[in-house]
Amino acid sequence: MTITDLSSILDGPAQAEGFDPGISDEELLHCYRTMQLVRAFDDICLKLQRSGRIGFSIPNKGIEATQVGAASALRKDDWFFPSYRDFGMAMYHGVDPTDMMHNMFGNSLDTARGRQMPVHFSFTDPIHFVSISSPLGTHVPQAVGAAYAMKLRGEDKVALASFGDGSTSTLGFHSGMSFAGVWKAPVIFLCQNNGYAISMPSHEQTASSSYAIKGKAYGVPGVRVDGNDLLSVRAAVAEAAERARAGEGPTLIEAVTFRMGGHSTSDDPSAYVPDSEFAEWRDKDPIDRFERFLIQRGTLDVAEPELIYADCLAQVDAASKAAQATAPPALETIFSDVYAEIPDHIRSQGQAAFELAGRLGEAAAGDGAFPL
Amino acid sequence: MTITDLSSILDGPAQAEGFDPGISDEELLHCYRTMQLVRAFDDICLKLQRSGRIGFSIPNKGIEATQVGAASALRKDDWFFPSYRDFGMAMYHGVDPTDMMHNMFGNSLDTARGRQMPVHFSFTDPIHFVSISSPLGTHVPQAVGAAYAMKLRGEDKVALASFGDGSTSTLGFHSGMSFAGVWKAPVIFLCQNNGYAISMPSHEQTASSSYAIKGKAYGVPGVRVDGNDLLSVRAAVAEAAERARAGEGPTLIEAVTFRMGGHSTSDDPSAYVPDSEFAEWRDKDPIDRFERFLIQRGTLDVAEPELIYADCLAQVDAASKAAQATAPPALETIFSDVYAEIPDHIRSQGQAAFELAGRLGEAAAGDGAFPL
Amino acid sequence: MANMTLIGAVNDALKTALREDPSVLVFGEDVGKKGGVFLATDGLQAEFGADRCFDTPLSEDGIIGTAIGMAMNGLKPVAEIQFQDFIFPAFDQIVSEAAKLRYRSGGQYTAPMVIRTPYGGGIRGGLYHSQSGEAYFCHTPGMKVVIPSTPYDAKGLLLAAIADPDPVLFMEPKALYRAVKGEVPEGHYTVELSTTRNVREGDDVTVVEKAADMAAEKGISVHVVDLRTLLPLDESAVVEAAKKTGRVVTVTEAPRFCGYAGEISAIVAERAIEYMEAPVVRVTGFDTPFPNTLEHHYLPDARRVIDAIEKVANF
Amino acid sequence: MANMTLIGAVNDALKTALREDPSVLVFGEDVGKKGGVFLATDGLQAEFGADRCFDTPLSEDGIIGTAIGMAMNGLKPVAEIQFQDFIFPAFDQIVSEAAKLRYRSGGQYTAPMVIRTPYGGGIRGGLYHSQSGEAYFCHTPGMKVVIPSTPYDAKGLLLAAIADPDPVLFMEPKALYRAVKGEVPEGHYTVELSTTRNVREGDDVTVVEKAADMAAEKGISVHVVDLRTLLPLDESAVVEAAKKTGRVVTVTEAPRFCGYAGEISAIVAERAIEYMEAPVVRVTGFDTPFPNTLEHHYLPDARRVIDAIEKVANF
Ligand SMILES: Cc1ncc(C[n+]2csc(CCOP(=O)(O)OP(=O)(O)O)c2C)c(N)n1
Ligand SMILES: Cc1ncc(C[n+]2csc(CCOP(=O)(O)OP(=O)(O)O)c2C)c(N)n1
Ligand SMILES: [Mg+2]
Ligand SMILES: [Mg+2]
Repeated sequence: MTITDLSSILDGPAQAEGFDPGISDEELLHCYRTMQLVRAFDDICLKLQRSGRIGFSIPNKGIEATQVGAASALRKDDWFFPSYRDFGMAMYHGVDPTDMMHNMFGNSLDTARGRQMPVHFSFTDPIHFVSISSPLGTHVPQAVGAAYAMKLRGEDKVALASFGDGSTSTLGFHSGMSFAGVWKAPVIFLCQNNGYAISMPSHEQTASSSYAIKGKAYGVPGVRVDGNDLLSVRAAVAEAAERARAGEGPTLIEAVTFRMGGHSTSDDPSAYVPDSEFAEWRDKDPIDRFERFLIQRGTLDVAEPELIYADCLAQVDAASKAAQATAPPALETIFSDVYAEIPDHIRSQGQAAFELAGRLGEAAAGDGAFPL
Repeated sequence: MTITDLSSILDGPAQAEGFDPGISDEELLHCYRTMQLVRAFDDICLKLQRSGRIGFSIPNKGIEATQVGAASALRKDDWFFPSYRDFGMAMYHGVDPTDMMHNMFGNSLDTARGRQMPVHFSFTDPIHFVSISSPLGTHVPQAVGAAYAMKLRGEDKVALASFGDGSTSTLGFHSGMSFAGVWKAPVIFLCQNNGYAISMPSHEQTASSSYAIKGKAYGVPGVRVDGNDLLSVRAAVAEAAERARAGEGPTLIEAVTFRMGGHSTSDDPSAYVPDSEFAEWRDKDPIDRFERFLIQRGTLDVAEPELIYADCLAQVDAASKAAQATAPPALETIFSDVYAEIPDHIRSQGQAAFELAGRLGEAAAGDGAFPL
Repeated sequence: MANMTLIGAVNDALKTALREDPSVLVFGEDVGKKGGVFLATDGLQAEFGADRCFDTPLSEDGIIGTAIGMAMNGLKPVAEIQFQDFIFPAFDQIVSEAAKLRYRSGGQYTAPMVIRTPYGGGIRGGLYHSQSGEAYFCHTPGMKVVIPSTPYDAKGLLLAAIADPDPVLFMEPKALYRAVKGEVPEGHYTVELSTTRNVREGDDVTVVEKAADMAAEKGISVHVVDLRTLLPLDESAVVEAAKKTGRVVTVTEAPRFCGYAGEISAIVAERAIEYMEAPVVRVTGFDTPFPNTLEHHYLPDARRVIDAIEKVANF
Repeated sequence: MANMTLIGAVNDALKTALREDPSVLVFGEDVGKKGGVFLATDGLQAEFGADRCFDTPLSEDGIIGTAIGMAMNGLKPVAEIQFQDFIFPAFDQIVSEAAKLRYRSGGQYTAPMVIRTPYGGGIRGGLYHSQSGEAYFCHTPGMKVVIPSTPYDAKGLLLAAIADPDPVLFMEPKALYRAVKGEVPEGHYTVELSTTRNVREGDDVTVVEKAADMAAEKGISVHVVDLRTLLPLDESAVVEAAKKTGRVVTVTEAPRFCGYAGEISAIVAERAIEYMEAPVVRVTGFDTPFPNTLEHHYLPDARRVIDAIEKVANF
C-alpha cells in the first residue's frame, strides 16, 4: 500500500499557481506551530524517559498532520474522544503543555491526579478532551453516546472518536459504528492508519481492502485521505463535521500515515519494521511537507522553522521543569474519586494506610490534608 | 426490502422447461422430507409447550429452506456451529428426532444432561453439531478456530457458522469475520436474515444496505440469496464450501427469509410485526415453493405431501412419547462435567446435596448411582 | 399507595423518572415496542416517545458504551441488559470504563447511569438465563450494586439509583417479578442506597439476605438482614447483626467460590470473630454452572437454608 | 538444570511444549515477530514457524473465541492476552463459553486450552497495566486458575496446564518476570495443579500466598503457603495450615471486596473457626482502581504484611 493513490491536497491542487486553501495565514501558522510543538514535546519526553525521569511516553513523529489537521477542522465546543496518540489535538485548541507535563510526571497537578500512566490525558477546558483509556476501542461507542446527547438536545456539536488501524478490530469499533449508523449520530470516526499496531502490520490486521471501506458494514460513508497532508485531513474532517451538524450522520475517515518510530518508548521497532519502510516514509514527513507549502506560498520564511521549533522546545522544557518541581499527589488521591462520596469501607482502608504511612515516617507533605 | 431482487433459483432458472437442478430425486426428496420434519417437530413442540409439558421452544416456520438447503450442501464430516434456529441441519444429516426430544424435556438421555434449556442441542454423531449457546455470536470465532485446525492439518473440511441478522451486531461476528478474513479460514458464515431479532426489525439493526455487504469490512466475499428457496441456499453454500475447500477462504452468505411467528413460544409478535408483513411472506412459504417445484417436475405426487407430513408427525410424536417416558437426570449431573475430574470442593458440595435429598426423601431413582 | 408486583414497581419507577427528568432515557434490546421481554418497560415508548425509550442493535457493548458517553454528556441513561447472563459482552465497558472513569479523570468525567438487569434462577432458564453474577461487579471498585426484594424497595431503590452520581448496577430478581406484591407509594420517593433492611428480628442465628420463616417453627429465633445494596455495603449493620446472635448464615444463589457470601464471611471473620459461636456458613448455588431440569436442587432454597440454620444453631 | 528467570522459564515451557506436541499453538497480539511485549514468546516463531506461533488481529474476543474452536477440534492453543487488564473484551468467551462448554454439552465438546497473561502491579502501569483480576475467574466454575511464583513452578505448572483437559488461566506475576531466578530442569516435567507449596514452616501465624521473611526477625514464626493453583484450590491444605497456627493472614494485590482473599477467610471461618485465636486478616490492594504514582502505597508489600502479622500475633 502506497499513499500515492490517496486524495492529497498538498501533492495535488496545492501545487497549482494561486491555490487558495481557504484558510487564513494566521490559522495556517497556528497549525504549523502546533505540529512543531507536538514534535518538541515528543523529543523532550524521549529525553526524560531515557534519563529515567518519566516512565513512558508515546511518540507521535510522522502523524502530526493527522492530529492537527483534524483538530483544526473542529470547534472548541465539539467533543474529542482521543487515543493516546492524539495530544496534538489538545495542543491545537490551547491546552497548555505544562498541564500535559503534569500528567507525564503524574504529580499533584495532573488532572488524573497521578493515577494514570503518562500520556493518558484528560481535559475539560478549553476543550472536552476526554480522559484517555488504555483498553482500546472503548471510547468509540462512548463518543457515539455523547453525540446522541448532542443530537437529542438539538445542539450544533459533533464528537470525534480517534483511534488506530489496529483498534478497528476491537469490539468498541464494531458497536460504535453500528449504533452511530442506525442513530445517524453526529460523530466522526478518525482511523489513523499509521502502519502498525505495535508490531502488527496494518495489512495483516484485516483482509479488507482499506479501513475506510469498513464503513460499508454500517452504512457509514468512508473516505481515505493522505494522513501526512494537513490540508487533506482538515478538509475531510471539515466535510464530515458539516454533514454531522446538518443531521446527516457519521463519517469514517481513514488517514493513511506512518508511525516514524517505536510504538512507545518501551518498544524497539527494528524487530518488525523493515528499514526500507522507514526510509520510504521519511520523505513524506508531514511537517516538512506543510513547511514547504508554507514557504512556497510565502506564509513562512525559510529561517523561521528553526526558530519556531526552538521556541517550542523552550516552552516544553519550561513545562517539564515546572512539572518536575511539583509535588507528587497526596496519599488521599488513592482513595478519593472512586465514588462521588467516599464510602465507609474505602474510608477505613484510607485511614489505615495513612496511619501506617505516618507511623513508618512515609507520609509526604500534603498527606496531612488527608480528608478522610 | 422485498425478496424479489434476490438471486432465486426456484423463481428463476427452475421455471424453465427441462431445468436440471443437478441433484438426484432421492436427494431432493430427502430435503423436502426434512423440511416437513422440521415443521412437524415445531408443531408438536408448540403443543407440548402450550400444554405445559415443555417450558419453551423456538419455531422455525418460514426458514426451513435456509436450514435444510445449507445442510444439504455440506458433508457429514464438516462442522456445524448452529444457532438455536437451525436444527433442521441436524435432522438433514440424520440426527434422530428422539435425541432432540430428549433435549426438549431435559431428561437423562439428553446429550446436555438436562442442563440446558430446550432447543440447545449438542451432537457429535452423525455430525458435529456443536453445542448451542444462548449468548449470541460467541460461536462465530469458535467456528473460525475449528476451521483453522482443519486448515492446519490440511483437511478437506469446512466449518459453518450460522446466526441471525441481529447477531451480526455482536462482538463474535466482528471478531470471527476479522480473523477468518486474515487467516483465509475454511469457514462459511450464514446470516439468516429472518426479518427480526426478537422485536427489532432487521432494517433498524444496522444502517448497512444489506447484511451481505458487511463482508467488505473483512475482505470476505458476501452474497445474498433468497432464503426461502432451498435450491438458492444450497447453491450458495455449495459454492462457498468449494471455495473454502480450495483454500480460498471464507464467504458470508445472507439468506433473506422470514420468521413466520414469534421469536419463541414465550413471544407474541403482534406487538411489533405488522399483519401485512406476515401476509406478504405467507405466499413465499419455503415448503410450499419447493413442493410446487417437485410436483411440477414429477418428483412428488400431489397426494404425497400430506402423507409425508403425517408420517413426520407420527415420527415426532413417537419421539416425544419416548422422551416423556425417560427419567429426569440423576442428581449427580449437577456436579459432573464441570471439569474432566470432579474436584474436592464440588465433590463435597455434591455429597451434601445428595445427603440432604436422601434425608428429605427427595432422591430420585438413579440418584443412588451418585459417583462422588 | 397502590398494590404492585415487583416488576410493576420497576415500571412505575421508570415512568416516574422519565416524567420528572427530561435527561432520563431508557433503552436496550426489545424495550421499546415490545416493552421488554418481561414487560418491565411496557408502555414507556408510547408515553415518552422513541427518543427517550428505544430499542438498540444487538450489542451489549454498544448499549453500555453509548450509555457511558451519554452520561458523560449530561443525559441520565437507564440501560437494560435483557438477562444478566448477557452482560458479559459489556464487561469491559462496565469494569474498565464506567467504574474507573471518575477515578482516572480526577472527577472531570463521570458516568452516572443505571444498568438494570434481571438475574437469578427459578424460571427454568438453564445455564444462561439464571445466573447471579453480582460478585463480578462487587469486586469492581467504582460500581454500585443494588438488589431489591420488595416492590417498595424496587421503586425507591431504582429512583435512588437514577439520582445517584455513580454508575449503579440494578439487579432485579426475576423469580420475584410477579411472585411478590406490596404497597408502593405514588410519585417520587427514594430508599437510600447502602442501607440494609431488617426483615425479621431474632436472637439465635443471623441470616444475611432473603430467607425463610420456617426455622422459627423449629424453635430457632432467626434474625434476617436484607442487604439491598451489595456495594458499597453497610458493613457495620452486618457486623452488628452478626455480633447480636454469634451465628451467621449467608444465602446467595451464585456459586460459592469467590462469591458474595464469602465476602460476608470474611467481614465477620475479620471484625467479629470473637463473637462467633459456630462456623460462619454459606448456603449458595453450587460451584457448577446453573443446571436446568434440576434447578430446584441447585437453588439455596428453604430446605437448604433451614438445614444450615439448624446446624449452626446446634453447633 | 539451568538458572532462569521466571519469564525465561515460561519461554522454556512453551518451547518444550511446542517441540513435544505438534498440536500446541502459541498466539496473541505481538507474540510472533516481536516475541511478546515482555519477550515471553521470544524466538518461538523463528523456531516453530508462523503456523504455530503467530500474531492476531487486535481482538481478545477473537483470540479466545478462536482458541476455543481450535481446542474443540483437536489443537492445544496457548493464547496470550497481552496484559490481564485487557482480558475483559474476552470475558464472555471465557466465562460463558470456555468455562461452560463441557458442562452444557455433557462432555461432547471441551475446551482444553491455556490463556497466559501477565498480571499485577509493580511496574508503574497505573489503572490498566497493573490489575490482578483472579477473583473474576475464580468465581467461574469450569475454569482453572494458576499463578506461579518461582521459575521452577512457572515451567512445571505451565506444562501441567497445557496437558490439562480443562481451560486454564495462567496468570504470570509480571513484577517477578525478571526479579526472581532459580534452577529449572531441562525438558519436560510438571508440577501438579491444585497442590500448594509450603514456602516456609512456622508456628505462630499462617500467611497464605507470597510473603516476607522479615516477620521472623521480630520473633514471630511465620508459616507461609503459596497456593499456586487458585482454582480448584487445595482447600484442605489451607485449612490444615490455618489450624496449625490459629492465626491467618492472606495477602493478595487485588482489591479486597469480594476478592480472593475473602474466599480464604470464608473457608477458614467455615471449616476452622474453632481453631482461630485472632481475626482472620486480609492484606490486599485497596477497594479503589490501581493508582500510578503512589502504587507503592497501594501494593500489599512487606510493610503492610508485617504490620498485619504483628497485629494478629499479638491479638
Ligand atoms: C483491548 C486492548 N488490547 C490490547 C492492548 C495493548 N495495546 C496497546 S496499543 C496496541 C496497538 C494499537 O494499535 P493501533 O490501534 O493501530 O494504534 P497505534 O498505537 O498504532 O496508534 C495494543 C495491542 C490494549 N491497550 N487494549
Ligand atoms: C449476547 C446476547 N444478548 C441478548 C440475547 C437475548 N436474545 C436472544 S435471541 C435474540 C435475538 C436474536 O436475533 P437474530 O440474531 O436475528 O436471530 P433470530 O432469533 O432472528 O433467529 C436476543 C436479543 C442473547 N441471547 N445473547
Ligand atoms: Mg496503528
Ligand atoms: Mg433474526
